[in-house]
Amino acid sequence: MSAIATYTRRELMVVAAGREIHDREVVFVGMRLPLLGFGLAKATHAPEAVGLFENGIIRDRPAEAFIYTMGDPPNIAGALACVGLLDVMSLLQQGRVDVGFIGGAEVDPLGNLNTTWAGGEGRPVRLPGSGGGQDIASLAQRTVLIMEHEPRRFRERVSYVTSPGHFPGRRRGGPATLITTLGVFDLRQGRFRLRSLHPEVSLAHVRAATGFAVESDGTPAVTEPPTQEELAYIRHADPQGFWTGDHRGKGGD
Amino acid sequence: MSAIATYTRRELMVVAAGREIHDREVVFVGMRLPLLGFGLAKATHAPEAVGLFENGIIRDRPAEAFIYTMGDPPNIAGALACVGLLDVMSLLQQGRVDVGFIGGAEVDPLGNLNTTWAGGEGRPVRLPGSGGGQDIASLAQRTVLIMEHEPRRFRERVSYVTSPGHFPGRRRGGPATLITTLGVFDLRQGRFRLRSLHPEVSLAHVRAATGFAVESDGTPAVTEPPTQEELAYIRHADPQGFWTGDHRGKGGD
Amino acid sequence: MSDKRQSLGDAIAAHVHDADAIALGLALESGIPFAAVHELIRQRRRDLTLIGPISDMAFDQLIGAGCVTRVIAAWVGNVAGGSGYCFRRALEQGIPHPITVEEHSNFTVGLGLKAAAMGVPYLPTLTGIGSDIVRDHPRIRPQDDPFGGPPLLAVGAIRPDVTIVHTQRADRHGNAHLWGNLGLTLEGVYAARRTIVTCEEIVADEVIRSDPNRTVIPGLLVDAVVEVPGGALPASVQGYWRRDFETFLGYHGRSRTLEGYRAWLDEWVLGIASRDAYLAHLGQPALDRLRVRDQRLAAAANFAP
Amino acid sequence: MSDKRQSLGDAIAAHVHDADAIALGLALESGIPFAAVHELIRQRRRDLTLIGPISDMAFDQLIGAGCVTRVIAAWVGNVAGGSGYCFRRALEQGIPHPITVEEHSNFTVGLGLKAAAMGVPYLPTLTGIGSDIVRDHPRIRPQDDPFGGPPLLAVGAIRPDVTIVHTQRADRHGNAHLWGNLGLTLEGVYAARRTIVTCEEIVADEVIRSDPNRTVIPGLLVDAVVEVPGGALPASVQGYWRRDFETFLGYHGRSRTLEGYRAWLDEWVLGIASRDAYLAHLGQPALDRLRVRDQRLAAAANFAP
Repeated sequence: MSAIATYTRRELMVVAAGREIHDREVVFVGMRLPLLGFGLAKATHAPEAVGLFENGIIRDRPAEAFIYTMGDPPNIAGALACVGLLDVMSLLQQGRVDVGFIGGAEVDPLGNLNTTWAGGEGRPVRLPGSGGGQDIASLAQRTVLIMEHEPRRFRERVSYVTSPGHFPGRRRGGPATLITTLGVFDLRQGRFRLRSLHPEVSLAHVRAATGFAVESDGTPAVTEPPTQEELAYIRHADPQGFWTGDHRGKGGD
Repeated sequence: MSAIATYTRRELMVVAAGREIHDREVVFVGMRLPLLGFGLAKATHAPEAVGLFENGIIRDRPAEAFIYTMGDPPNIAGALACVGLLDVMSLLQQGRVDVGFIGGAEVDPLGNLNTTWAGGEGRPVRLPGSGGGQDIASLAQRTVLIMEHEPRRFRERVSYVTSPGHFPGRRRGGPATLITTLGVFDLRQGRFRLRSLHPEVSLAHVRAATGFAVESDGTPAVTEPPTQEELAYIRHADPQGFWTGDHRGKGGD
Repeated sequence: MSDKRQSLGDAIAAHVHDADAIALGLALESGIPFAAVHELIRQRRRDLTLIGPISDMAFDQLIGAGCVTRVIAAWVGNVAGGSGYCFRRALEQGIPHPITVEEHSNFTVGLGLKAAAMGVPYLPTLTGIGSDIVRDHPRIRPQDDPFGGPPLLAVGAIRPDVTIVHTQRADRHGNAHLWGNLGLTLEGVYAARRTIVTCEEIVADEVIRSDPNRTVIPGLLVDAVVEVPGGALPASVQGYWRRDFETFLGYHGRSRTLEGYRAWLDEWVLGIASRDAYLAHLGQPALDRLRVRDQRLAAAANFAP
Repeated sequence: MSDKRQSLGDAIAAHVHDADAIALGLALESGIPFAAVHELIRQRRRDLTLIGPISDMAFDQLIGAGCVTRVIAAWVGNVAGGSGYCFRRALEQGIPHPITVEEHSNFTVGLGLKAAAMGVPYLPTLTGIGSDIVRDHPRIRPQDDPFGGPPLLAVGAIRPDVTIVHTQRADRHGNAHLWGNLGLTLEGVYAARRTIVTCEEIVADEVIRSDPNRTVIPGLLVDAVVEVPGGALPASVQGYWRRDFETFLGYHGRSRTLEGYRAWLDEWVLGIASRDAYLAHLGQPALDRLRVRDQRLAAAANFAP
């Protein structure tokens, strides 16, 4: 895999996110990488997917220009509909959303995400909170989690469950896939299992970066690298590498 | 009172309805006579009253042209807002509506109205049903009832309570005033009491037309007849006498 | 999104089945999808449940034609005239066959649809306490306030199999602009398993996208979109058609007797192949009187990013 | 309706009191009424409760200025940057003083406002089951389904004393047109005891009446209407202003330290008398870059009767 120099980890994550969207699906789109993944899926294998944004925007095309937030004017211009937050949340609660994307500061093997209080051992750090994360985690038919893969973020038990993962009595959905900076994992039925390692990442590296046991069947697969077409889309959509540069862009924290 | 020949009973009822609206009030407006009463009140003593219609229209002026239903285009053109039915019902449920108007086929001394099944003695007659009547009766700060005054309609107990009157445990509002073809009655606190007789109507006439005892204090007052200004407004708003002619217009049933 | 354009006949055939629960007339007196109602009668749908707030005469016509066994509504009649005579004959005399009515107020039928739209089994309300409507009601039950306040009523979800709406314009994917009366349109569409949109005009995608706040009906909830100019007549459509009061009144008078209703139905529905034929039967002078030719345009709204 | 125009200073002085619960930022990232937020800081309101879904940096600024003791929100930070440092300092170190947070998700804060808007004590939901947010929550409780389904959660009503919104245009009575993001604007306005509308333009009554479907905020719910061009900057206003990303980012960087925050506040709020002065301080090149000059107008909608 000599291709590693030709794309960034984040570009690979965008590609992996896009592949989680099937054609004609209704997608609850987040910002950053999932937003790019949605646009990529639309441009390639899922041309009839529809995107919902929690502020009430419904789109079937990516925004015409680069956006920093889902409320930015280019995301409204040309939208199919601008409805209320409760209208899109109602569609989510009805079960009409096939897949939603969420991220967090901490994750555990059941797919619980913490975006509220982090750093259980040291001085606790207050994070911004749920936003729509709890709702997507509770109500989408399946969720795709996107995470930085670091030991302090991959914990046996998160210190606070902001967005619930798998738990007994869950009525619908739950985390299906976890895409990290190191690999892709299946989380279905509450079983955390390696699906693929990103190119040039070793299983030992993943195990060292994970605060709990990583299950894997035999020799792990390798995450399919981006195609030229996929990369071209991403670089058109994020020309400055704001979201997809290897060093997190100005929007990072 | 020689003025009786110069205006119709329905014109007098419109005037009585309009007088029930105070300035700056939020009014849940019905069709027919209350609609004209609202316009009359706006044009005279209540210029800052605001009208809500159950289909979601909010107006502070009468429709520009004659309307048969509240959904007619002249009631939409120039409206302040067209919102959803549940939005105006929510304002009603919050207690933000000062006064609502309702009618029915039967009424009893507690102000219960029946618009569902009539004619308890003979073959029952199916009426159209509640519409928004139950909601206005339940939720407005006060209601004004408008009725044809006939013995079969004024019953000791209505055969079906579509729009509830006074009952123990009522949390808000209830019928305040009943305007009929013969007089005006107070219904506050569940006491049915004559407020005024229309000109040239006798108390004996009212008693004969009412299926229960009519209470009155001393010599009844006489309903104040329409002024020339009031009549001019009504005849401008209903030039054909569609709602206010003495023989009920084509819209009658 | 895919292209969902169909003819009215095909849309009704594909998406409305016998025994379905159908919501229509959701904008109250305006925008009632009468063309679709008449197509339902011509296609002889049976055993339908009708759902709506006040149905004007659409429900009455369907009941008289024998399509209906159950009504979930707040008011059934003819708004300008009063009683619906087919509704009365069905309930008072079982003609053409008995039907049942689930009584509602405008608010409770709206809350039932809203509960389904929100994906919850019920919504709480204060309306109806003290009314006979809510007594032994199959879908309205007492419910405690978990925060210790006085008791409420819970209105159970009403989930239509199909909602049919008529709007001013839509794109071929079913994203529809609607203005004027909204009533319960949004709730009825979000609540339904399937939605058919009839509209005055199918327009280019870019027309709809130029004003996403006007899109009351997102195409992702729509199964078929049908261009039917005049498809709501005799009901009004803001900016397109005035209310055809004479037709409402004519129906009211003629439907007073069973024979009169049947003759009316033969003349205006069974003997009419399509909405175009209906408009032709109405005649040019009536169309000239009813069609809106004035322009009173909404103030400009700039969506430039 | 009466004339409700006021200056921003007078509107805040008259309608927002110490210890009030204030909802703002309801359209999420756009239309945040920053001019009103800065006026609240200048008028030294204290002991406020802030209500909103995601507040972008408006809540952070108010918390840092010592105006706030309680937050009812789903997310507090800086959307482009991440953490809100004043929020963190208040919760982690009690600077400038401790505050409490009633945790929500976007959906539950919306349902709380919607319950108040509807005039009911709570609304039922499925969201949050299994989350720590709803554990021992003061406003979210388990609730049975009276129709026998699985248990739900009940979200109690959230009733703001004041809701502040920024829209494109309004008439002098407060009837306001809003387009683009809606978020929870409608719910926040219907729920509130009082509402202040700031807007880009106060327009003639007939402009608003030309399009009643664009009137998201009916004037009967409004107590004051204030013309404040650019009153949402650095947030965007569709058709008027782009997002001023540099200001969000500058605040994010400078507020990382307490000293930096104080200097920022002095420069941009306390040392600034009015929104006009804010725009002047921003400078003409920035204004030229941010102001929308293109036109992309909504397709015509005819309201002629």
